[in-house]
This record gives sequence, C-alpha cells and structure tokens, in this order.
Amino acid sequence: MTSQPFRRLEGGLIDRDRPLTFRFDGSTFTGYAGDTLASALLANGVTLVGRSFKYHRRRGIVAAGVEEPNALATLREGNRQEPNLRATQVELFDGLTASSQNRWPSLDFDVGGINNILSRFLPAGFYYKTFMWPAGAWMFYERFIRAAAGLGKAPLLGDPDYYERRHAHCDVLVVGAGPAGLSAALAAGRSGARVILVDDNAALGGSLRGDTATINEVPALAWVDEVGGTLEALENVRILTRATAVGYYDQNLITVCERVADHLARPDPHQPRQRLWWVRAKRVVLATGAIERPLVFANNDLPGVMLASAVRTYQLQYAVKCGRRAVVFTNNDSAYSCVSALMGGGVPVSAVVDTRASGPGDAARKIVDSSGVECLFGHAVVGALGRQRVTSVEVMALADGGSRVTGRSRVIDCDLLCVSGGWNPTVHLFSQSQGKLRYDEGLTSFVPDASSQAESSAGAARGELGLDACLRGGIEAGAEAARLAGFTPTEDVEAARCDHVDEAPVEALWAVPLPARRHGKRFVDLQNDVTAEDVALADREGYQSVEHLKRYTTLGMGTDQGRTSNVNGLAILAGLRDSDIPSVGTTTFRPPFNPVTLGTITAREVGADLAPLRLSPMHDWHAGVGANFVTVGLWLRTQFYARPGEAMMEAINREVLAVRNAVGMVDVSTLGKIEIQGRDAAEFLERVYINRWTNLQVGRCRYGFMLREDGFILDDGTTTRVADNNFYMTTTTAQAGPVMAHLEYYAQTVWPELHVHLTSVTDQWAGMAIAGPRSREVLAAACEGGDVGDESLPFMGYLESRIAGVPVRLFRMTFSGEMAYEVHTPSDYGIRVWEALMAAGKDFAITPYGTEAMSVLRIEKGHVVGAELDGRTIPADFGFERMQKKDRDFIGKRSLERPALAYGPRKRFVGLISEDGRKIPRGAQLVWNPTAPKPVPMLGHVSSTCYSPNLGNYIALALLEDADGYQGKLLYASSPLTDSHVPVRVGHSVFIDPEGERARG
Amino acid sequence: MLLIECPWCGPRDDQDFTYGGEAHIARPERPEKLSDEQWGDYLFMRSNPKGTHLERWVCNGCRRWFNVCRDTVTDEITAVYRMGEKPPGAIKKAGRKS
Amino acid sequence: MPEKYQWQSALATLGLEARALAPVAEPGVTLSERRVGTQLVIRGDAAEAEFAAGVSSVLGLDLPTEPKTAHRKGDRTLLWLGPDEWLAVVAGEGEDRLAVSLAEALVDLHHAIADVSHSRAVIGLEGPRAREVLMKGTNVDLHPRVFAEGSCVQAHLGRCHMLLHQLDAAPRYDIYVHRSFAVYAWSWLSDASREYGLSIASSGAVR
Amino acid sequence: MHATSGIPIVTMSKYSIFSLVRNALGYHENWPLAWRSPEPKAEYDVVIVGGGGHGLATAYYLAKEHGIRNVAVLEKGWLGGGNTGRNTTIIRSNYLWDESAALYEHSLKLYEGLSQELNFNIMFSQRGVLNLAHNLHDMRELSRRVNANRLNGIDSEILTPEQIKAIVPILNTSPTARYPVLGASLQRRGGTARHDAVAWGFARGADAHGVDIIQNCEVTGIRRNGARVEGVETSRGYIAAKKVGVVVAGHCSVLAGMAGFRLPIESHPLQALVSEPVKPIHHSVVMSNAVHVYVSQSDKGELVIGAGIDAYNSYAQRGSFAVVEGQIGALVELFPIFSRLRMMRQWGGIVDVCPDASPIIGKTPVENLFFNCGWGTGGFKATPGSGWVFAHTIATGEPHPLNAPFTLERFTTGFLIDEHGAAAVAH
Repeated sequence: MTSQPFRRLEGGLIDRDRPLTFRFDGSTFTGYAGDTLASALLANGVTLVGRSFKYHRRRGIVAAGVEEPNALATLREGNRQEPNLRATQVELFDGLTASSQNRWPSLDFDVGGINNILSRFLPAGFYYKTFMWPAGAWMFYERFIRAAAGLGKAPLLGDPDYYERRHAHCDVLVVGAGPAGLSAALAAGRSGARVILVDDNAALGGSLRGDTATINEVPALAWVDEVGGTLEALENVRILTRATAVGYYDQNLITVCERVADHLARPDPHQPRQRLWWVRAKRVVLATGAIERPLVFANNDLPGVMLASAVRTYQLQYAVKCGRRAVVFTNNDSAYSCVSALMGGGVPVSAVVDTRASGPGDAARKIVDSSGVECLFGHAVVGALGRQRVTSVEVMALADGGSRVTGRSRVIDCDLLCVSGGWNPTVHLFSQSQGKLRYDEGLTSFVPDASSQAESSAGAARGELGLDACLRGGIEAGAEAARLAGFTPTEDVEAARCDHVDEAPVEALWAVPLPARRHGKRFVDLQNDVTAEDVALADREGYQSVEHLKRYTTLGMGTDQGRTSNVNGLAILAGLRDSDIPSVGTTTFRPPFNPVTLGTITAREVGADLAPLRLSPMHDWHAGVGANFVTVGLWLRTQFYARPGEAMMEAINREVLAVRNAVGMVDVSTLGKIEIQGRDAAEFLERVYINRWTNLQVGRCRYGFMLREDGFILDDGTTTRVADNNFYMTTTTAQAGPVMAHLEYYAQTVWPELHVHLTSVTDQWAGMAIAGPRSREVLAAACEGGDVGDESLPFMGYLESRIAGVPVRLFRMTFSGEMAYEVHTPSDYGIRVWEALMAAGKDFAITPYGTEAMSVLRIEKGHVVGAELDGRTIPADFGFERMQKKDRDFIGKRSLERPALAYGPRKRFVGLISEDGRKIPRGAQLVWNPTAPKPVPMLGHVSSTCYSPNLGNYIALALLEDADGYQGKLLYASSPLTDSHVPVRVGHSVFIDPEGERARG
Repeated sequence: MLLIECPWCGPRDDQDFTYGGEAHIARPERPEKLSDEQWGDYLFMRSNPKGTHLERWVCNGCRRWFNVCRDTVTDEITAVYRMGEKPPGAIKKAGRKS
Repeated sequence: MPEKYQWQSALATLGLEARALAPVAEPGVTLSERRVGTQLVIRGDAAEAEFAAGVSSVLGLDLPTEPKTAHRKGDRTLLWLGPDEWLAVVAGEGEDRLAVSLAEALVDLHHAIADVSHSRAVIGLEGPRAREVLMKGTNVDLHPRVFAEGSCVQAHLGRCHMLLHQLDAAPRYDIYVHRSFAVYAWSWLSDASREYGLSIASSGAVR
Repeated sequence: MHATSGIPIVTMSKYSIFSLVRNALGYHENWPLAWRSPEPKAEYDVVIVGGGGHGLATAYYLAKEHGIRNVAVLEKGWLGGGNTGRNTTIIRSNYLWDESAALYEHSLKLYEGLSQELNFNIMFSQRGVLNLAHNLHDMRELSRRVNANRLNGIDSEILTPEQIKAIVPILNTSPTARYPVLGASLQRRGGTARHDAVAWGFARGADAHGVDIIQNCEVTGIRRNGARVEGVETSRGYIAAKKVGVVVAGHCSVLAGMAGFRLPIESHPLQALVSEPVKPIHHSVVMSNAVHVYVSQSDKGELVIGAGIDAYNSYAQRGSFAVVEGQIGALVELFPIFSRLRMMRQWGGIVDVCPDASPIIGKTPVENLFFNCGWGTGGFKATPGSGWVFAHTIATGEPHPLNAPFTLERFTTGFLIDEHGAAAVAH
C-alpha cells in the first residue's frame, strides 16, 4: 500500500482524519474522505487512467468535474458493477473498487493500441468506405468492430438496488449552488416562494469550493456556509445535494437525479440508491456555471495535459499536486489563478505561454510578476512531448493572427501542462428548454439569448464570469423569479460584496497550427478520438453541416456529450469554411445533461409493480382450490381447475362436458359493467348500438353490437332494462375501458343535449355464469323466495332476488348455448354467493370451469370474441346485417355503406371441422393448395380453434372469402410454422344446437 | 411533458389526460345525405396544422372533455375552453380548407 | 365454509389484522384498511337549486361545488368528483336507506344515483411522511398551501387510479381505489412507505 | 459496378480498402466531395421535395432505373436530418397483410445488396428481429402473422422461450415475470443498418447520376396551373418542374396544404434514446409491441431504444417524458441487467400516421404531383423499396403493382390495409 506522494501536507477540503482504502485495477491505494476517485488517484501519482475509444491511446485525467472526457472507470463488482463512471464525479468511499476500461489485457499494455499505429488508415468515417466486399461480408467485419468499440462492460446480474421517483412542485427552481445559485435561492427563498435548490456536488459552493476569494470580507467558503445555514432554516426552501438537473422538458418540467446512496458501499436497507425528481417549477433559474475549454495542439491528449481550472481545483480543494513541474498554456486570464495556486502549493511553474501578444490584465500580471515566472506572450505550445506522459512541451511564436507558428521552437521540461482555451457557459439545460443561443465574440462562446420557457440564466451560465457579477446576477435573477411567481422579494436581500477583477479579453485560438511540413494528431474530442484533421476531412468530403460533421466524425457523441469539444470543433469547421461561427451554427443539446441510470427512470414501476394485476372478488376461492391462472389484460383469471394428476386438456374437456351434460359455473366478474341512467338513456342506446332499444321492456335483456364510427365492431354485449330510465350494460372484459370512453365521448361531445348519465360499475358487481341443463334447478335451490321458472325469468329475462341472504341480479342469458344464467352480486359478497351456488349445485355435480372451457363452449356455439372482433370486422361478416336498423342512424352506419364494406369482397364467418381428426393449428391460414408456389393465395384465416369433446373432433372458427361458395368444400388450414396443413371441411359457424333450443329449455 | 389545465381540476401533466384529436369536427346531422367523399373527409381528413391546433382532451380526474388551443411547434398552450364553447376570439381554426 | 369468507373485503386476502399486531417504533407512515360504509355516485345539475337542496336535505351536508373539495360531518362525506358528479359516503345510521331517500328527494329532477359501495376499497394513510409517500406515485401538488384538510382529487397512484381525500392536517388521507386494484395499491403503498418506517393499523371490527 | 443499370456513372471515385490506403499516404487530403452542392437550376423534369432517405432513394432510382437525370432533391435543412437520422434503424418485412409484406420484402431485398449497389457501406447487419409474445392473445396473433409470412415466401419463425434464451441470454424469460415471454417471432434476415449511411449512400449515388442535391432550400409553395402542378416556390427562388414528388415525413400535411388538399394523417412525436456505449452484450433486435419497447445495440456499443408514439399531434420533435419512463420500465423488466446502465441521449422525431398504419404512395388530386407519406414508425425499413416504387410511379405516372393498394382513395372507399386492427381510429 503506497502513501500519497502527490498529496499536500495541509489545506484542502478533505478530512485527513478519515483515510479511506480503495482499489484501482487491482492495486490498493488510500485517499481521504472528501476525495473523488480522480483526486485520490492523482494524489497517488496515477496518471494513466484509460484508453481512448478508437485508437486506444493512453489517457490521463483532464478535468475535475462533469466535463471529464477520459477518466471513465467501471465501479464496484458483481451485481453492482457499473461501467463508464467519471472518476472526477465518483465520491471516494472505503472499500471502493474501480477498474479502467477499453483495454486488454492491461491498461499499460493494451493490444488495442495497434489501432494507434494503424490510425493513419482509420480516419473519420473509414468504415463507410470499406468492409463491403465480398457481398454480405459486413457481418464478419462487424464482429471485430463491435468488439473493439464500446467502453465498459455491462453487469451480467440483475440490479440488487432499488430506485425512487419523486414528484415535486415549486415556485422557483434554482439549478446550481455556486455563488450565483446560492444568491438566487436566497433572494427567492426570503420572498416566501417555494424554492428548490439543486446541486450536483455533495456540498454547496460550486466553484467557490476551490477558490481563495473573499466574500463580504470573509473567506468564500465561510460565506457559503452562512448562506447555506440561512436557507436550511427556511421552511419554504428545499436543498438537494448530490442532485443533478438532467432534463428540461415542456412547461418547466425538470428532472433531477439525486444520488442518494452512491457515495456509500451499498444503500442502507429500504434506502433507494437513486431518486429521480420530476419537478414542475413556475420559474427556473439556471446557475449552472461554465466549463473551461481545452486548447487544440499536437499530442494534446498526453497524460499530464490538464485543464488549468482543474489543476487549481485539485490543488486547493483536494490538496493534490497534479505534477512536479508545470507549464501553463492559455489564451485568457483565468489560468493565471492556476499559476498562483501551483506556486503556493509548491509546484514550480516553468513558464506561462500566453497566445496573446499583449499578455494578460493587471491582476494576472501581478501574479506572474511577483512570482517571477517566465512569460512567453504571443507564443503557443505546438506540441506536447513524451510517451507515457508529458515530459516537455515545444513552444513557438505565433504569427499572422495565430494562423501560423514561426521562429525557432523551444522545448521546456515539465510533467504537467495546464491549458485554458476560454470558457463555455453551461447552456445545456437552457438549450434543452428550447432557448436560443447567441455567439458572444467577446467571450468567444455561446451564451443564452431569448428564453422560450419561464426561465432565466444567472452568473457564469449567462456569460458573466466574474465573481462579483455572479453574486449580483444571482440575487437579481432570484428576486425576479420570485416576483414573476407572484411573490414580493424582501428589501434586505442584497448582493454579497467581493473585489472586482479586471481581466484582459480572451483571444480565440481554436487550433494551434502545425509547424510547416509536420503532421500530428491534434485532438478536438478526446473521448471519441476526433482530431482537427478529421474535421478537415469531413469538410473536404462535403459533410459540412454541423450535424453531418457530428455524425460523420462522431465529434461530441461521447458520454461527455462534447462538453470540451463542441465549440472547438465548430470553430475549426468555421475556419475551414471561412465563415463565422454563428452562421455555421451550433448543435442542439439533448437530455440528459449527465447520463441517468435506467433504473432510476423506471423507479419502482418494475417487476410486479410494472403493471397492476386486477383480482376478481372470488380470487381467493379459485386460489384455494388450486386453479391455474392466466392473465387477460390486467386481470388474473382462472384458466382451468385441474384435479390432482389431471392434464390441462383432460381438465378442460371435463369442464366442457359438465356444462353440456349437467351444470357448471364460471367467474365472469371481469366483464365491463356500465349503468346508463336518465330520461334519454334508451335514445342514447339507439344511437350507439346497431339494433333497436326503445322497445325493450323493463326486466328484459338484449344482445347488441356497437360500432366505431369507421364501421368496424367495437364490442358486443348484453344490456338490461332495469327500470324505465336505467339500463345495465355489460361489455367484454377487454373492451370495458374503451367502451366506457367511447360512450362518454359521445355523451359529452356529440350529444350533450341528451339527458343521460354513465357510471362504470365494473368493480361493484361480482359476476358468475351458471350454465347447463341443470342450471335452473341449482338456481332454484339457491334463491330465497321467488321462482326462477320461465314465467318469472324467461330467456333474456332479468330478475332481482336474494341468495345466501344477500341481493343478487339474475340474468337469463347464455354464452355457452346451454340454458344459463348470470348471477351478479355486490363484490364483497362474491365468494359468499359463489359458495352458496356451489353448495346448492352439489347434488347436480356442479363443476367450476375456467376461460379455456368457456372458450371451447363458445366456439362450439359459434359465438364471437376478441379473436373475431379484432377491429377489422363488421356485423355482416357474422351474418348480423339483419340486426342493423334501416330506418335511423347509429354510430358507424354510414361507414358500412362505403364500397369496401357494403359490396367489397369481404371475408365471412364460417365453422371448420378437421377432416382427418388432426388438430387445426392456431393462427392457420386457409388455402386451396398449401404446396402451391409462393406467394400462396390465402383465402382466410383461423380465428379460434379447439378440440370439441362433444363432437369428438377438432373444430375452428374462421373468416373466409366467398364463404358461401366454399360451404361444404374442403380447404387446408395451413400452418407452415408447425409444418402442418390440415384438411378442413367448411360449414356453419354453429356446431351445436343451431336452433338454440337448449338455451330456451 | 405538457402541463394541461383542466377547466375543473386545474393544471396536470399530460399523462393525467387522454387525447381526443382535432376539435370542432361536428358529427354530420344526416350522415346518409353525405357522399362517400364527404363522409371519408369527416372520418379521416385532418388539418394537422404546424402551429395553432384546436384539440380535444379528456381529464382522467373528473372525466370531462374540453378543448385546448396548443401550438404544435412550441407545445405552448394558449387557451383552454369547455365543450360547446367557441375558441377564444383571436384564435382562428388553422389549416381548414373550404 | 370458514367464517372469514362470509363477507370479504378486497384486502382480506392480505390478512392485515394479523400484521397490525406487530408495532413499529416511530413509524413515519401508518397504513390501514378503512371501512367507510355506503358509497353512492350522485349525478345532477348543481345549478338547479332543488337538486342541491335535495341532496343536502338527505345528507345533512352542503353540496361541494368548488372542484376538488369535500364536505364532511361525522361519518358522512360528500366528495366532488366532477362538475355534475359527487360521491356520497355514509356509514352507520341511514346507510341502507340512503339511495332510496335520495331518489325520493330528487324525483322528477334530471339526476342519477349509482350504488358503488363495493366499487372502491379505501386505504387509510397517515403519519409525518405520508405526503412524501404519495408524491412518489402522483404528480398532483399536495403541498399544504394548495391541498389541505377537505381537499380531494382524482389522480393516478403508481399505475392505478385513486380518489384522494385529505381528512386533517396530520396529514391523514383516505385513498379510494377500484376494488380489483386494491391489492396492487396496498402493496405499492406499503413498499413506498418502508423507507420511512411503516406500521399497519387495525381496521377495527368487520362491519 | 453500375453495369447492370446500363447507365454509366457521371462521376464517382470508388471507395475500397485500396482507395483508403492510397489516400492515407496522402494524409487524406485528396478525398473528393461525396456529393456536389450545386445552385438550383430554373427547371427540372422532376423535383423531389425532401432530402431524407426516401427522397434521395427516389431520385437515385429515377436516374438509375428510369434514366431520368434532370432531377433535383430539395432539402430544407441538411440531408437525412429528419426521421432518417432519428430512427432506431430496424429493418424487417414480416408484416401481416399481403400488400404490406410484398412492399417491405421488396425493400428488404434491396437492402441486402445496397452497400455494393451504392459502393457505400450502410452496415446492414442481418442480426435477426424478434417480436415477443407475452400472453395467449399475442401468441395467436404471432402465429397468424408468421403463417401468412411463410405462405408469402417471407422467412419467419416462432421460437420457444428456450430458443429465445439461446439467442438473447440476457432476456428475462422467467415465467413469473409480469410480462412473461411465451414465445417470439424471429425474422433472421431482419436487422439494422446505419441510418446516416443510407441517406449519404443514396445521396452520393444520386449525385453521381447527375441529380442535383440542394440543401438549405425550403419549399414554401406549390405552384399549380389549374389542376396541374408546374413548380415549387422555395427559399432559394422559384423552381419549375414537370413533375413533383413530395416525400417529407413529418411535414406532409403542410405540403398538402400548399397544394390545396388535406390528408388522413396526424403528425405525432416518436421518441428514442441511446445508452452509454458498452461492450457487446445484445446481438439481435428485440421488439415487444405489448409493452411498446424495442432495443438493439449499435456497433458503437450504445443500446438503441425506441418507444411507442406520443398520443397527441406535434411538430416539436420531442414528446412526453412519461412515455420514455414507461418504455424504460418495460425494458428493465425484459432486461434486468440494463437497470444500472445509463441513458446518454434522448430525442424525438415526427411521424406521420395514417388511420390504418399503412403509407400513402401515389397520385394526388393535383396532376403530376405525387405524395409518398404516412409511414408512421415504419419508414426506415422501407427506404429503398419506397424510393423504388415511388420512382416508378413518378416516371410512368402510374403506381407499380407493389404500391397500387396504397392509394389516398382508400380512405374514401374503405379498402384499408389495417396493420394494427383494434388500435385503429377510436371515434
């Protein structure tokens, strides 16, 4: 176990009393509480942390935050393994294990490195130009390309952790708790507005955590703690840390990913790992800061080349020295604070290379003057030298406004090169919100222009980089947001004070020219290995739109979403095309700002909670007797009741025969039920059903079809007139929801003048169908008082009675074709009534049956269900055209008169009997000759098929063209799928009791 | 995600509503009097405008249908009004061809 | 037949009474099955004076015409469901005759009355973290500034539909869910509550 | 290589491993433009509106198959910037109805030779497309469709959960899953292709045949002379045309409006997303219509994930996050190990949906004005076939038998090609 050679002895925001042990690529290291994985690795002198995506080049840590392109690691192991995490964002915890990615066998020796040697032959988009021969060989080449691509490895086990979703509402959402964000939250919070303040980091302060500035005459961090305390004390303010605002959607919906337990080895029991907040905010203040740009020069990807602001952060916040001897390369003043941080932290600075001939502003100049660091103004680093990491840099003078380098080149030794190419405001969320960006020549970067949602940007996020401007801008934005949300900001809130620093303007240098007759890789996108030369190639080949550039070179398509590369790439393209940056445009930033775990988007809607299971009131009874269940939509229904040792088919046949020969009972509670009340109820039914309703007498039921306006059948069902203005409609299980919505739509929007009220009572009533020749006897035995004979309860009649002391609704209707009744009772009595009927039926050998037997019974009887009513059929297809009212309109009537439906060649409903006793395959197509050359003409298809124990043969229902023509003829039910082509005899769709005498008894 | 203001229940995410398509398409009084073309037009033809769209939604809370005026490019909702009401003055029904 | 089958609530299968016996120290959330009595959906035109008067004469409660509000007195509650729709919940005295009395009071008015006593199961949710639990499953703003005692709303809870009624500032909520979804809703709520410490209260004597 | 067409190539430097090496030695400074960026001429024989895959394919086949070279493709933005560059690149042809199956199968066959045909690697990878069945109803519909496919001569089979597990080991096939996998249809010839490459390949091919590809040229009006079209107004001036073909997925209603008629189409958002790149873990394409999610893994290593469409009309190219949430819930249920992977980027496109979920390809009420639209979510897989039949329709003035059923009139007559049955128009 090594010590931490690059850790400073004092300073920083780490807790030296809490050393933590962690492993990286198998070696054990120590760090301190408050470290990130990146700062701990740097403290231990680990500079090589990854291999690049395409060329597998050696890469080190570049940044200190969300913009890090290189340092991607796989964290944890086993079922908690997680790839592609930025070491700069991973909080160190004791026992952390991490490993580098995209290398084999090891980080130091990586076979993939061959790509680097061949890199000359692998320019942008090379794969579009080759791997084409021989034809179809792509999949061969592709295997190797796939294996080489990708970054980390996905875990191979299910996720043991769980995730949460949290909806929230507020008046003002402040994103970012740096100087601007804290000020905004304070101003808004004091006004009494409901405020949510979110920040990516574990603690408040943002850039101030690595800053030596003073605010209100105290150290910046003291000010942060004071403001934090004030906000904590406000009941109307909620602070979320370790929470990244990732998505900005319509009407100010912002998603925020809170890493609840990622800083722990594992979550506590019942503690979610992450929580996704869906925040609806009246106003949003984006105080997301700015991200430093790297500079583009030869070998700028060598480990040891780092962003100046990152070096400073490591130095001050983490007390980590990023090297032993540094050179600073910049085109703006901000990097000079890195110089003072380095010198103060005992890292000598060999030289400051500033591309600006005029050098920096006074404040920066003071730093270098006092420290006596050599300054090379009007110069640039033309290349970083070294193999494992930077060992020296080559510097030359710039000429012709940076368009070429000139003079003798000079080599300066260093193992750390701090670069700063200016700053990009973090406009990602603003851009997601559909806000328009504006290119600011002074800042050489894109800044927010017109908002398109109730939002404003503050501080560095809007291009105001100075600390004093951030503090002022934050207060103003916060107060304004509160005011626009309907609150009155208090007077006493004023901007905190700090010194103003005068800076000389940044001077754009998008790519350091290569010395004459020299070639070298100047990386724009470090993660995807896109060089300035690749950008030039794309332009040369005509991929000149920014989107084409992105897609052809993969610039900015990595996990860092091009945070450090987009603007540089854009500017280089603009340069090549001699046009200005705005006219080349910018790429749109898409959610999420930072990658979000799929698990946290799903939250708790996984597994059993992905969708509810609806249970029948009699579910416990079915379960108690060991029923086999099946899901039908959201419902759990009994498929069949197998007796011990009984096979599925045996059970189904037994249940079917019981109904045909004695009596059976099935749970039909899942049917949709709707009460239709009001003086126009009957008229309403006339309009929604194809058949007549006004003449239905009280106490009678009627079967009917309901069409969609396009003429196709929506549903069929039975409706009962319970009272003059009160109808009780039943729908099929599957269509219960759609039918209710359909009726509500017409009642409210098309015929609002009708006095009709609809109430869904599906859950109010338990339903059971009791069917078979002995059903009436069972019912008579169970019912208390009132006879259930033909007089009081004729076919399609309705009666109210009591069973087992509770009220029941009796309907004499049949689905099986046998004499049958439906018994409906309030749900909580379902089991009571069910058991009473079972008891009453004991002497008649009553048999409970499931959906399979029910299906066989209805197929034998030629009743249609969803398989036939698939949204493509009309009543005439089933011979129900006579049911249609001629004399008046109903929904869908006009559509039935269109050519295709009125006299087009339509497939009609027929029955099929297996000619040779073989099973009629499910989903079979009806053909004349199955062995005809393909395409084989298809005459129709099998909609439902089963074995009929009553006929002792396989039968099926089908839709067949020229149905009358094929009556009695032989066709083939063809199923190439099962390689069976069964001869079937076409016949009538009703196989049993075509006259329907059994039902009437 | 849209934030839609139900005239009765107030603002809610779009997942608490069901979309009902273009508004103010009156069901013909006498469908039998229409030609196949006219009926097909009523059934299927839509203005589908890029810009102001008058559309129907139903609230899954109170289950009431109502009209919404939304810009189909910006998703901005400029008006919400009840069934049977006319769209607010300024708004013209977009895309309609006579 | 075992006695428990004689009258079976939607949640009976979960054996909640037994679970209620295990107490939890300082629960953040307490769940219970509630027995609220008769539930009727009442439809009518609130603008018709006779209608509003008829309803309140029977229930002894004013008709809530303000959307998403409920009026409550003792074990009688009248909840707003829509501009022409209410849910009357009455336990105990007069429960069984409620529908009839209403029908008589509203005769020859355009109205509708539907008995939905068995349509919905009611889950009681209370405790300091009760609001947090609900906000995991619904996007309705339940902040006291906008949703307080006497507020009610129909919204989704997880993947099912609920009618939420806030009884007091504790806060204490009644959650009405369709009967066939009751087991899903209960397990969703109890899972979501574990983070805060869950206790299950006895629902009291079976009615 | 275009010998088959009998038409010599105007200009096109051949891509190959050799040209790659040759150019590498010159530091890649001598690669020619993939396509020209000419100024629009005053008049063309045919103007194609829309520079997406379908439009570029139409222009390519017009030139190659029908010898019509005086053609312009007008694109208001950048080539392939619409749905071509936004879809999840799934290619299959196992449709239920004969009409659809024939059209998509023709397209699939063209895809199989497209890289060679265009001398541009579109990376067509026939890794197989699985459609999962989660209940008995799904299984019945699957059997019906697969049987129809087979009788139509389209490769299609149904796998048992065990066979599925062998192909997709990471799929959750537990019978206790909320959406258990009872089976799946598999089309082995189905797969994915690189969407941008399809657009670029057709653009380069069309350009080589003399077609003018004009980007940043928005059509603002369609000029008619009585019943006949005579040209288009554009942001770069008026362009006369003997014939105009409109292929503008996501904007066809707008263009129809310019021509004075309406379409039976609504434009909806369709959302998709990709995960961060990971090493190869998922080698086929898995679709589940029941839970509305489909997923494949790109050559870069990203999981490419698609959802169902948003319910409401929109041209915003973004949809409701709730749709993404539902889609990912289903995905994680099917692939539990994806739970710890992360969404890297999400986006939306605009899909033009017909009531019967089938496209409209053919004549319009305006003479010599042709429309190709309404592909809904299925457009990419049809790209070459769509361009091929549309080119025929424009060149001859009459639909090819393959697209004859896909007329606009069917919404009057009722002869719909209903690919989604019960999900059709609700009111």
